[in-house]
Amino acid sequence: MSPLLSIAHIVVLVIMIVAAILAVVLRDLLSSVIALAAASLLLALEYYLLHAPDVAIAEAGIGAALTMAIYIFAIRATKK
Amino acid sequence: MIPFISTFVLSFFAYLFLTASQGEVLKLWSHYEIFAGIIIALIVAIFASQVLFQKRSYRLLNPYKWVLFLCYFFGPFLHALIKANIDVAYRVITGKINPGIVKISPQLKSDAAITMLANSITLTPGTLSVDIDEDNNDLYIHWINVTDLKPSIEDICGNFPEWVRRIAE
Amino acid sequence: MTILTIVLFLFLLIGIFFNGLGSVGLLRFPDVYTRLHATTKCTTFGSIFSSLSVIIFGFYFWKASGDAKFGVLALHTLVALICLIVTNPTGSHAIARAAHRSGVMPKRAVIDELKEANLK
Amino acid sequence: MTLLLSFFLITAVLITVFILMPLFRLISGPTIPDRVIALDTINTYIVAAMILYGAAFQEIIYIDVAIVYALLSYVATLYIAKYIERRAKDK
Amino acid sequence: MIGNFPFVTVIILIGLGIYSLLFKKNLIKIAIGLTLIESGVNLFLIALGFRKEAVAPIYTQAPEGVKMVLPTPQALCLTSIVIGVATTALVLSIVMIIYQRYGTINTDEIRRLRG
Amino acid sequence: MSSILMHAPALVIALPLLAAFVTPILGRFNRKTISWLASFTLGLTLLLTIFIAKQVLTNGPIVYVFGGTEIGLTLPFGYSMPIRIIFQIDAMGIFMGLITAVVAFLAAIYSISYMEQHTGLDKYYTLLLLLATSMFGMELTGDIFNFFVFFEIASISSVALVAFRSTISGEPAEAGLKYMVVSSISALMVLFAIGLFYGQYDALNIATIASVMQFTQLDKIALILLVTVLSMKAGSVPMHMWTPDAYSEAPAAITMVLVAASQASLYALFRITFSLYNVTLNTITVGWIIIILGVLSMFIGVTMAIIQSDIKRLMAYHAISQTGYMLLGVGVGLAVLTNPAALESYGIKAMEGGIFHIMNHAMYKGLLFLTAGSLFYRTGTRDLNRMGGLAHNMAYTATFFIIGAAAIAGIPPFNGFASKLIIYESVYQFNPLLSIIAMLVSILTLASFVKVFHSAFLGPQLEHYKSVQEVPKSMVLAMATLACIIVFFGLFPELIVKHIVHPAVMALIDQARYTATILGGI
Amino acid sequence: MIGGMSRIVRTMTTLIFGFIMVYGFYVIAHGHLSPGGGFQGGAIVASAFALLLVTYGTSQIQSFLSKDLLSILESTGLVLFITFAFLGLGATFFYNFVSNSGGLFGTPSAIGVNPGDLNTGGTITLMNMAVGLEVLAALGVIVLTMSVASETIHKKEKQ
Amino acid sequence: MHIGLLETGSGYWNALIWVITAVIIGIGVLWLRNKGQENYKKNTDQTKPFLSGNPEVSKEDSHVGASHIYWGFTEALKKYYEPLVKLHTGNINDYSGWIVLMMAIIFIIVGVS
Amino acid sequence: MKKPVFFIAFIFFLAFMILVAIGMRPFGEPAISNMDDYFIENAQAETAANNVVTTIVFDYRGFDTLGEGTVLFTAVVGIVALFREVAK
Repeated sequence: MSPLLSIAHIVVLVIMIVAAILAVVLRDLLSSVIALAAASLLLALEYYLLHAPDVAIAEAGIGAALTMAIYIFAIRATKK
Repeated sequence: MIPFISTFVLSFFAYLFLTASQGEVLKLWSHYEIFAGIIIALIVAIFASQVLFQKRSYRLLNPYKWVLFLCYFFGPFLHALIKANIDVAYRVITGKINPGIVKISPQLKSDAAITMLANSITLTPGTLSVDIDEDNNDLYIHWINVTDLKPSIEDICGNFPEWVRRIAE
Repeated sequence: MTILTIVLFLFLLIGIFFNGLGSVGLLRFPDVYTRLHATTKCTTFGSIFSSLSVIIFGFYFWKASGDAKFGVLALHTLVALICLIVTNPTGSHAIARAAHRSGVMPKRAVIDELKEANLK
Repeated sequence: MTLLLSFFLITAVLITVFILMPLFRLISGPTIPDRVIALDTINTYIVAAMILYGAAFQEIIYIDVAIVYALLSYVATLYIAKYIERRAKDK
Repeated sequence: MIGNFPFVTVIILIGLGIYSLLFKKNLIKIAIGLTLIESGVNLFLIALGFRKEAVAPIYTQAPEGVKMVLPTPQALCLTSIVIGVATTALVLSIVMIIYQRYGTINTDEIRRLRG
Repeated sequence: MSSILMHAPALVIALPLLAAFVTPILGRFNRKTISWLASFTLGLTLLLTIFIAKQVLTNGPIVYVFGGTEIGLTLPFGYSMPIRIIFQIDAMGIFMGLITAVVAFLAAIYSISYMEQHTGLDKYYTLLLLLATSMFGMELTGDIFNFFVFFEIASISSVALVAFRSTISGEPAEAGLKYMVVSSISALMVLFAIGLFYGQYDALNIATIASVMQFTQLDKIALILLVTVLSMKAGSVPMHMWTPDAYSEAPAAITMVLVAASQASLYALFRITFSLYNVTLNTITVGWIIIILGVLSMFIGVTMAIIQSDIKRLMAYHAISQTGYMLLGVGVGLAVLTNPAALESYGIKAMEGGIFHIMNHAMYKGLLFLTAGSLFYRTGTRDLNRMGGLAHNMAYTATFFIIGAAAIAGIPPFNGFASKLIIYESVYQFNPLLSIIAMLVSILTLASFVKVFHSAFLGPQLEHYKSVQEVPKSMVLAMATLACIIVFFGLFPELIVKHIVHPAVMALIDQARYTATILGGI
Repeated sequence: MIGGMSRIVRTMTTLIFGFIMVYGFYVIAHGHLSPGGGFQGGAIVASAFALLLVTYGTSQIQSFLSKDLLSILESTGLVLFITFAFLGLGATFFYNFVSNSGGLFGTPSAIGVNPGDLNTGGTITLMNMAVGLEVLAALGVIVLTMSVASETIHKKEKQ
Repeated sequence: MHIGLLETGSGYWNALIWVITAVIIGIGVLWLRNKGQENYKKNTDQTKPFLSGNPEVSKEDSHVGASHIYWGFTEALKKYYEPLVKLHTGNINDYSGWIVLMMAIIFIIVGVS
Repeated sequence: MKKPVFFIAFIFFLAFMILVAIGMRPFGEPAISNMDDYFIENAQAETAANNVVTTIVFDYRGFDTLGEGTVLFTAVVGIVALFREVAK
């Protein structure tokens, strides 16, 4: 694996960790869901870099659009 | 019936565009590909025909307008796009902005036209379509460098409305 | 071959430059709308050029080697690019509208006609 | 050809590194729309990077992932935008 | 250069998810924690299947003469992703029902069943 | 043997699944038929299970390869590992399968009348069928990832069933949420452990992993994760808190199936420790961990049960307490696994007791939950403080309750006594203190059931329960079947122990045979 | 999600909705050749439904999609899937009885790197379609149900 | 007699013999009972319970509610029960916390040994 | 009162999970890959499909896929059952 790709892996993973931390620590639920979506996107990019396009498509379709949608439904229903 | 058939044809072409690789038909597709394309286009047509043509307007089915659209896209639009990016680059580097939200009335009727205009505006220099008045299709535009408090349409988007009217109305 | 290399190199350079610029604008600009300006225009433009280089690459080798897989590369990249061009400005519009309706006003604005307008 | 492929790879890695900048906006973003913009920017970068990686790896089929991304990130953006809009309306 | 960093990421993701489950009082945060654990485990599976200098295990128009990464973890991960979305949807539905009945989603107040 | 019956292991899974998929469509046209369809399918499954049990107990383990060119083929040419999903049915698996089949069938019969008034019946029966299927899958499979999938189906379907009555009040949803969160954690940890195995040995088949197991640091961690989460799903103290919530809020018939579902997790725990790790692990430590979990479960479960006033919650705490007996019995067997003399003299007996107790527990706890459900069906409350004098009106229910209570408390001619006696005597040789605690717990169990019997059935006929009648026939039928099974097991325990339980125990202990079934040779 | 979004978004959705569906079905049909398959394609089509839902709102969506149809489709998909599995019972459950048989989907595939043919893969192709049908319907039902429920609960809360 | 003979590790158990013994004892008890006096007069004070001369409580009042049974037991073990009941908080965070705690404890035990 | 206990337990949990990351074989170099090599070599000949992942999902491990579809089905049935009164 070339050093360039290693850099890409590390950057993607680090960003994903930061996004996941944001998803946990942010107070506003919507912000934390946005951070979760970002983490999911980067997770898919990492799958892509790990040569798993099948899983990347599944994560894109389910993580980006549908999980987002159902989280927003839940937040909307449970808002004070 | 027209919506169904036109959706079918459009989906079929979209499918063919996606699957072009090599085969017997025109050296690009295999027979099975064509067959699958027909079935998939049928399914999509059942679902999407009511969505795509709910206003029952078939103006955009005219191939002449598509050619016109391509001319527009590679002509004035691309030019404006490049200008826009240099403009933004300048503003990012210098930080000179003078923003404001202004209103324009392009007097366009159809949905497709106003959509195209709004997207063009978003991608062209210094402007960003923020909101739309659903009643008379007035656009509210965020202008990064307000030079005139009551701008004319030419100030904002040049001759785009003309092009759009020709293409989509 | 060399011309191709130079053209692709230039295109990629433009792509990198504008993509980076979009992010810088996102960090530097003061409010939501100006940030949207930067990101929508620059990242779309940068992505167009970087993808265009891939498309040119694909078509060139399709022509040169006759291998259909380069053609597929070009076509699919084109599809991805079209999707990007079509969805990006609309998404920006949706965000801008939502931001304005949720009460995020443009900073340092000289005029705000939308505030007075009473839309449904 | 290997030279071109390495160009693609370098560009792709650079674009991947650029994602760090929207990330700062995602962290600091004073309002929610700012965070949404950051998400949108990350999306665009990811699509661009995916196309370039696909070309660099010489794997044509990888581009399909980028198409899915370009299409579906739009859905996510719309959901957030609509939610923000309606939350403002309720108040 | 990269070492076992992907595995460390996996552990951090799982740890964040567990942290969210243990110390966050909002039910939606708990659902987010579950999603994070699930992402971590999926990434773990895929990272296990990775092989250096290899391409995806798909023969269609692949480069010639290259190794392929291990396909089984990808199949497992697909299954796991779909299971994950089903779980998330069910959890969030129950959260909605609970809000309708209890009027709150704070875990300290949702404990009619105790003792 | 006719050819279709050769596929019985697949049909056990496939038939209820097919019925579950068809039910939503059928439910649109005819609401009445679905309950009969479910009962019929589960009855058919019961017959198939009995058939497989006969096969397994006479001819040895059955292997079924999904997708292979022939049923018994396990190894591709030139490779020494199975690549497809394999059902590996040995005596232990089919022992659990029998319990599941009986319980699920009776739950369907009981539900015909019990759930009549509820809305969404088609969903109810679909979920019941899916839950039954997933339990079969967990018990029969020989593939660890396949186990995870069925584990997840079991979690999701049981959560949906626990929360099924949430249209009436909020508590079922609360119980469902708690159950869902803990079972999601456990499922994800199982998946993580699967990843650990896969990463080291590149195999997913339990027998294959067992044959190459080296007990490295990672295997140790996988063992910890699996033991913790599976004992949690089985409901052992101190991770038992979800159990009373979920058991008390689910519909009665479902509670009976949930007991069997948590026993399927218990089975998985035993399968992991015995078939997957066996002597490679530190048997004394892990055995003692399981014993301590068992003793804690027994004691805390029963003491918490005494102070409850909700009848189903009380019984749920008893379920925890009885799970402790099983953990105790099998834990003793695990602790002496490396000591052949001790294993011969009391280890096997202790395991027989523990495993026989699984079956007994499923039967009498099922019966008790069904009687609680009958009380709820007629009185509309689960609060013992408001009940009283119901023996006047519900004579059958009272009789069945006495049988169940006597069985759970270990009153001689019933089945609980037989298994408890084996546990007492064999555990006494291992460590007398544990045996004494077990006896004490048994006494406390009797005490708390005397309380239930007194406050629900005895006493004068209360004013507002004057018009209460006996429950409908299908419910009586289900309860009567269980009562007959209990009495039969109580009178002839040696038949069961010799023909079903002992082979099951030997199948657990003998890891070499388990791996040889798949890999051939020893 | 009762109301819709702005006119621009709605128009763009009408354009892009069909394309997402075509793309989803493309992913389903080419599951055995390119990355994708039943699950991924089904998820993409379900996302298209979600897009329609968000732009047009729950009240208008009823004219395009009905939940009953989707739930019937879901069961049908699974029944088809298990039927293909049952048809392999000549050998074993889940035996791939079509591949290399020379029928419609039974053409043997070329070994090694190749562009691939649509009519290979045996039951894999058929199962892809069945699973795709199931997943798109299932996720569609989830999104529809949750959106309606979310709106109802929200409205009740406001009163 | 092999039917019903269960080997229990260090002894034997036969339910049938137990049942037969129980039946024989029951017959004996019945026989004893039948030998008792039969000259009570129905519906007189002879059949009424005698509570040290106090008036008889009505049937509804004499029923002891479930939460009052074993009152003394729970009262005596209050020190045991109070922390135990307090542990069952019904809070989801605690539920998952216990799992993690048990994992940590088991890890320490297995790791040390 | 319980929070610090859980926090310490959480730290221990993280510590032993970190052992996984350290003790795992190096990233990208699987030591044993018998099963997967079998799939990669024989999938095309046995099932005539180019995508090995799909081959595994639908053929070699097709039964898992049935289970997965069932999970989704279960979740849908569960959600519809939960909202059966709300959504009317």
